[in-house]
Amino acid sequence: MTFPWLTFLGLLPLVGGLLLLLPMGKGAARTLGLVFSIATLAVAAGVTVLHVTGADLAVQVPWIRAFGAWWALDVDGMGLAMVLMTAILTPLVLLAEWEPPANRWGAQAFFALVLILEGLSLFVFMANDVLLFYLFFEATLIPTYFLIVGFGGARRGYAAVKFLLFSLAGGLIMLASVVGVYVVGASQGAPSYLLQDLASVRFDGDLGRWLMLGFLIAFIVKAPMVPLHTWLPDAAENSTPGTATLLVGVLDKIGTFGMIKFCLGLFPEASLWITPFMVWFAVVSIIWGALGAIGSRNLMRLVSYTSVSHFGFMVLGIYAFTTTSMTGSIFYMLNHGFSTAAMFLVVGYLAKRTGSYDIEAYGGVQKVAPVAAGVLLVSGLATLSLPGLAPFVSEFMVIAGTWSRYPIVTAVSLLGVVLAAVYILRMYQRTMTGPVTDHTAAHFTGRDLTGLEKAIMVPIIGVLLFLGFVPQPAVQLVEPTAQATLAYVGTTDPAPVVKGAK
Amino acid sequence: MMNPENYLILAAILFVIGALGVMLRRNALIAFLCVELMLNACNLAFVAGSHITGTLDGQTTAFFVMVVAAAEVVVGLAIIVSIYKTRRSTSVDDANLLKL
Amino acid sequence: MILLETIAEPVAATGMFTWAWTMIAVPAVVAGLLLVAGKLSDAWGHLLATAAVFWSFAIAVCLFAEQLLAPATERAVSANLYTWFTVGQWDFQVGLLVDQLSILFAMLITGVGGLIHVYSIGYMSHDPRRRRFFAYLNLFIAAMLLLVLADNYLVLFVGWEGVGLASYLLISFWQHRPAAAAAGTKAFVMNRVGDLGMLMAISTMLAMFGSSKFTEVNAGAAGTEPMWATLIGLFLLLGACGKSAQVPLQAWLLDAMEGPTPVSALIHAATMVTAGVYLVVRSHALFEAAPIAQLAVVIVATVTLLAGAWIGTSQDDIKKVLAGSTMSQIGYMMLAAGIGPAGYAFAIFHLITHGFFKANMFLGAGSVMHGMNDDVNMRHYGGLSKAMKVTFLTFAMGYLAIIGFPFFSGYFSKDHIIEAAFADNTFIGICALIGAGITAFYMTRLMLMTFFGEERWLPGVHPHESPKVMTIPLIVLAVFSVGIGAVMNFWIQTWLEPALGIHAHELSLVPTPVGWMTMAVVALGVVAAWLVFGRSSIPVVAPATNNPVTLAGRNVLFGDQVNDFLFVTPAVALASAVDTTDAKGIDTAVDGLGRAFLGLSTQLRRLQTGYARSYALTMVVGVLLVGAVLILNLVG
Amino acid sequence: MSSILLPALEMAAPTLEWRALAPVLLVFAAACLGILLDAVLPRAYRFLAQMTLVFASVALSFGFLVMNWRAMRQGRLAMGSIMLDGPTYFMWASLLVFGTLAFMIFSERQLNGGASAFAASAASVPGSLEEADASAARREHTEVFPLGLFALGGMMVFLASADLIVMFVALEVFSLPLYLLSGMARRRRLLSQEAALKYFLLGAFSSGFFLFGVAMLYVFSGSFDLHAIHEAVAGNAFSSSNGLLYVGLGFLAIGLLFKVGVVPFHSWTPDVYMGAPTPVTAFMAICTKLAAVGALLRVFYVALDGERWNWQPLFAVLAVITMVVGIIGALTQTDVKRLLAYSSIAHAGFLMTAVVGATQVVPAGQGTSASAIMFYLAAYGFATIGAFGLVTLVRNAAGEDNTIASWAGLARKSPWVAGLMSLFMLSFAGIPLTAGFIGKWAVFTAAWRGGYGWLVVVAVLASLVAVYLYLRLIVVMFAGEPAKGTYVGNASGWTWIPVVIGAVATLWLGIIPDQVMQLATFAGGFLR
Repeated sequence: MTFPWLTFLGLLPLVGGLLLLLPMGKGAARTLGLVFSIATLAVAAGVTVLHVTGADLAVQVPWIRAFGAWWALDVDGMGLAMVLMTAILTPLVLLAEWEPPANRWGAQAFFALVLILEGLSLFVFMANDVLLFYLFFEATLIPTYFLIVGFGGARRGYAAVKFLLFSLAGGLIMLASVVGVYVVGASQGAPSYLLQDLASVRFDGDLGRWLMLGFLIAFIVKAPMVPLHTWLPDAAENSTPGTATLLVGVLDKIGTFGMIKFCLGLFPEASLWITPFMVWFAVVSIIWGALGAIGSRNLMRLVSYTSVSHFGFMVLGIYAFTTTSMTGSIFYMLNHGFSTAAMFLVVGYLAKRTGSYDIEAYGGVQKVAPVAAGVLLVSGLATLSLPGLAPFVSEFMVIAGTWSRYPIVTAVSLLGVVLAAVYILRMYQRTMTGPVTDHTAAHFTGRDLTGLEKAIMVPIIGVLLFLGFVPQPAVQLVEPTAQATLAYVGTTDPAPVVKGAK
Repeated sequence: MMNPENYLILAAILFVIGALGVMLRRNALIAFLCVELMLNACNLAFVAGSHITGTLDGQTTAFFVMVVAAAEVVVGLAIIVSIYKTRRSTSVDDANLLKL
Repeated sequence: MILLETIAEPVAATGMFTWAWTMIAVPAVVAGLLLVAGKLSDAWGHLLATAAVFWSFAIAVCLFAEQLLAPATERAVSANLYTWFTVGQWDFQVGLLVDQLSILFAMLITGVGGLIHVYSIGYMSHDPRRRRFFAYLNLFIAAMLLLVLADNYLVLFVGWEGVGLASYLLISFWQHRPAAAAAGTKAFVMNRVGDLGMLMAISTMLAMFGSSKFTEVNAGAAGTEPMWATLIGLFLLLGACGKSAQVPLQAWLLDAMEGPTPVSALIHAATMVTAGVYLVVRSHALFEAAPIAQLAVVIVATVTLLAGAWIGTSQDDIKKVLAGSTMSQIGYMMLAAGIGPAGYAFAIFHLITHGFFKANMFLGAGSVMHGMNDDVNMRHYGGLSKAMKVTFLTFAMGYLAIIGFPFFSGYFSKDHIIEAAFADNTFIGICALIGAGITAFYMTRLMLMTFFGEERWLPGVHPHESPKVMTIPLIVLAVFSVGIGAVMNFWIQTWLEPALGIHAHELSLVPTPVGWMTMAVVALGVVAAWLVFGRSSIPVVAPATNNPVTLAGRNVLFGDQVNDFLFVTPAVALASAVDTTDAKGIDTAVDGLGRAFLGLSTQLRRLQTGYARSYALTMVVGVLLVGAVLILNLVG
Repeated sequence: MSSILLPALEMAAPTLEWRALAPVLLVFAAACLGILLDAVLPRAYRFLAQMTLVFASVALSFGFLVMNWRAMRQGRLAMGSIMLDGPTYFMWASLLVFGTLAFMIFSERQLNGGASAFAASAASVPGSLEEADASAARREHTEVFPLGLFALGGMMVFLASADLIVMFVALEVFSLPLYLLSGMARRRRLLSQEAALKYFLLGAFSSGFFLFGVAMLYVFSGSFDLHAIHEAVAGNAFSSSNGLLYVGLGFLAIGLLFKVGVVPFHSWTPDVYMGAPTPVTAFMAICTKLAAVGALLRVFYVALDGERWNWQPLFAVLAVITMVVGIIGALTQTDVKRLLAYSSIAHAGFLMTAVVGATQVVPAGQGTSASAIMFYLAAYGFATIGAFGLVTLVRNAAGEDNTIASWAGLARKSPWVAGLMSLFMLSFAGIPLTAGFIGKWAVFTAAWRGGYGWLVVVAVLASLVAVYLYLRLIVVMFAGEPAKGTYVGNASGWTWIPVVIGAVATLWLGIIPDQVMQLATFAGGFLR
């Protein structure tokens, strides 16, 4: 038996997190946490190498035999992309939150919770068994809840409960579908939650559609799509930037990840049936999120609304059913993790200085803290998908891919591209430019980004730039997932219309 | 001989009377006696059943039930008496501190 | 359509052409270096940046020389750099196409750009953030070169957005001024609207042809369904409108004058704003397959050329007059590009001459401002010809060029366009002609208000000539303003023919009837301006007026108001509606659901009365319920 | 018929399978011995002696159980009155484990400054001199241990009975000690006595229904034997005496559902849980429920299986009502024990979904309704024992403080208590990585496989509301400002061991549930 790399990868941060629950000094706890997160990153890198060299990493051990559940882990391109993203972001978040807010729980608790969250998320992205996925999918809520309650802003209690209830509303509906999947599978001679076993099960007709909807609703809440998104702005507003990064950058990806892996992967027929609805639904999210961002008076809310808009693009790409758009969506999931991280973290840097997330509290920062302003601008440009930064490539792939099937829908969705420029640049204009306000002068003079803060942003912006100019490795990594999914669903890409071209 | 099923009907009537008594009477002792009435209605049914089905089990069972009822009396009275000592009342309605 | 076959396939890059990518990379790397190095590079950053542009210029000139030496069919060279990404059936390469068209642009961008870098060394010498300014300028140069050298639309779009970014950064370079910051944002957002067109165009191309490569798109264009060809054309036009400040996306350009003057000269006059023209010309095959789209281009161009001129007549801000003029001149170029094969070469020709003379005048305006303590109001100028001789003389060269004084560069390029317009459609021709007259009017007004008449200087202003580092670029540009037209006049059509599939017109130095007419109209404009502004003194404060024409011109044809009414106000209203719906609608519904449960719970608790007898009653109710369900089930 | 009659007529000397019955017999024997010990031993030694006796007997009983189980001893015992089959083994084992854990909490004396949670003298009038004297003399009721053992033994017989009369007797055997135990709280004795009265009156009332149901089924089938009733139901599908059958079925169900705590037979639960001494509440909450569900399954799966089309809809309706009432009723509670009482009602509802599903015939090795329910009960039991154990710890100057307000900000006073309580709440809420989730998922699967998909959907929506209810306590503990005047008591191992075992088991069954699930699954169905 070969070494179970994937199990090891997920357990490593979990063990680290549990170790951190033991009493120890603050300094030791932080160092230990960082060491574990970096070790996880190293293992993730190793797993990537193994995957790329074609090693079979799949783990498959019976888990709950009576109900056909398996401890089954495997990574495909999409899963690996998410795993890498999680593994890279976690140490950065830990560094960014080296000094959690005062009057809250200590750094040790934060590090422990983040590591636990990382481990659970990694398992979510690697699970190859519906129940196992569900288990970790729901389990991630708990550390997140405590991260909000323990370290968040003024209304953290409310925001945390709202987050949990919205997520669980989706999650529990999904539980009904999870149960249904097993029952239908059992009735067709496959009493198993293993994805490859379920591939032979037909979920037809109305039942299949209802089961698919159960999954989909959970993912819609998770990926926040309008109108089930209202938990996100509140949760982000009342989180620390690090928590918000993990929440939006990593956890919300489970929504789109799940749509591809489970909605499409289990219920191709039902997914095609829901497509017209989902496509417009995505467009509504794109525009709604963008408008919400324009209307936001709080930086954290603004960033979270931009994510609502971006998730709309991802969903649009998924339900356009073309290789390009779906690859774009998966790639977008990866890029969005970094661009959102950049936004949240830099907003956190600003708030650390002024103690406020209100846009009104800023003005003219650029003059006294040019590096902070520059980093915010670059992050913002990534968020508005400027070419040269990674999100552009993925957004373009979504747009171009979707266009080949639904030109009108795409055209409407492009409004979101314009509004993106509005919300980012207006925010930048109001906070960073103009005459230096007294408030800014008092808080920012001589307090531009520190070396550590800059160092944290370097890899994030570096990844965004690298994938903007050299996206090919990442695209090649995730494209097989899109191809396999589409092949399973049974759709083919539209061919070029003009004969003889190409 | 009367139709044995009439005994069953009588048992049912006694049972209902007992149940109504539990609901209507405030005195804990009377309510408890009504429970005993319900148990004895059952006994009647057992004995009638024994006759109807031609088995003896029902009749032996009646003895079991009586023993059980006696045991119940012991426990019940102990509880009622201790409450009476505390409150100087055996009204079940007085015992309503636990609610909502 | 047969013309298409004359377009030669580009040959693979060899020799010098393999260095083409350094034209883009060197300024890009320098820009990054200056931004990252921060204060360390304050001392030498501007020099390095200037050197980087001259490196690109040198390469461009070398490539041009190689092309000149090569046979006509082998002049277009493509250099594939690397695979950007491949997905599905689509393959996106980063590749450069150095052909007759793009090399002209490359030289214009790097040449004018280089001069403006030199000029900026002086102009920005007192600005503490000069290094940053040069970094942005280099970023612009790199992006602009990528735009014109790309061999496919997607990479072109990267450059397209890159110049947009650079433009944004430079317009709002003086960020502490709210107006500058707002202007930058506005420019970027309006450009984004144009970008929609680009994205839709590229997406449609991919759906139609499976590629966004110029060669493949051109090859497939003829076979495209008319509807889709028209749509692609219109989408591209939308993109071009955004970047080139054509109606209806013109409103940002005047505000963009908030940027430092060298920026206005380089980006908002000579190069970036002409990218729309480049785009239309580059997409000639598509437009030829879509007459409706061509017509749309012509209409937009005509409207813009008149609108820009109109704005130019009533602004008092010297840079805004020039900006209106830029709009108008780009309108001419677009007009030429929209006319079809007959106009492509003239569009590019005018683009190049305009690039020189407009840069010349903008820098001249900058020089004036430099001497006038950065005052831009022409009503505070007057009689500057004596105080700034070099500036005046060089500016005059530009002036003569733009109004089309015979044998100055504008004379050739603009007259060709007007002639072509007449050949296409008389009405359009007349419009173009009127535009030329107005151009003469407002440029004369500018000259009179700035350099002639009495001195209306504000107290404490002591006009002086700018340092050499600023005047030398002016002189060089002035030389080009004068001469470039004559040099290129007979050559440009032949040169571009292989790239654009055009037929060369016979040209002569003797004016045609339309040419005579143009000269007459221009003379009329000059005289009219002199009559209005040259004879009487000019009030220091703009006189109040009810003249709707003047009012509209002063208010930039109410473009901002229209945009506010049509887009900004609804968007703001929608944004707050979204906010309200989220907070008051969705959340209230969710909270209400929660409250309903709590209310239900309070009611339910009342059933738990604490009376044992009522519990017994509950049980009896349960008995009845059990009975009822059993009976219903048996009956049902 | 006559073949059934014969053994009774011959009056043969009863034969007992000592070895197979040893687990039950040991518990009863220890209970009897305990009564004797109380009578003969000096006061000072009683507590220690009783504890030794209890834990020794339970351990021995468990040992026999495991031995028998391994040897796969199965079948009818004690003249056919007790059925030893897979479910019996599993539930006996569960009962012994949870009983032991509850008895450990019974044994806690450090919290009260050297006294147990039980009244010094239950017979004395609250507030009287007599009571004060008893307290001062450190007297205590060591009878609680034998009473507990009697209840435990009764429960074991109850769920294993193959005969309705044995079942009735067992019902009383475990109920009567519980009535007494409920009234023996050291603090707030008025409440405790009231709880005992209510519990006794309503319990007796429900016993009447149970017995009447037994009588009707007897008249219908002529036998008390579950197998014989099954035969009669099967052979008598459309006869005129169906009325007797349905009345019997209904009344029997009422008697059993009362003990399970299903709405509308639940009214006693909140009051009794609140008034009874907390260790007793813990014992009742788990063991009563376990025994009652076991008996319910046995009666309905074994005897009345043929009538499933009639009782499935009935139970489905009751399950829905139970979940809704239990959860909504809990939402606005202000007392932790009362909250847990309503929670136990809600859990009865979730359990009922699997009872309704009645999935029994599946390919070997796949989960059935019975295995799902047994697992659920185990999961619920560990969380319950842990939660009640922690409830005893939060105190003010007067003793245990059960108001939710007093739990506010507990995370800052004692992160461990708050953390563990959260774990148990999460398990109740059915959040993954806790046993509660696996249990919930298993019962839902059983329900759906039985054709009750809609019930699963309702249950899932109900669990969403339930989450809020458990979350409330977590929010109070973690986000609230610390309450004044309450502190976390310094408990001995007698409280901490059950709590820690509960926590470890909750996580263990939530993450690696396979062994226990396999045990439940291979316990197989009920034997007839």
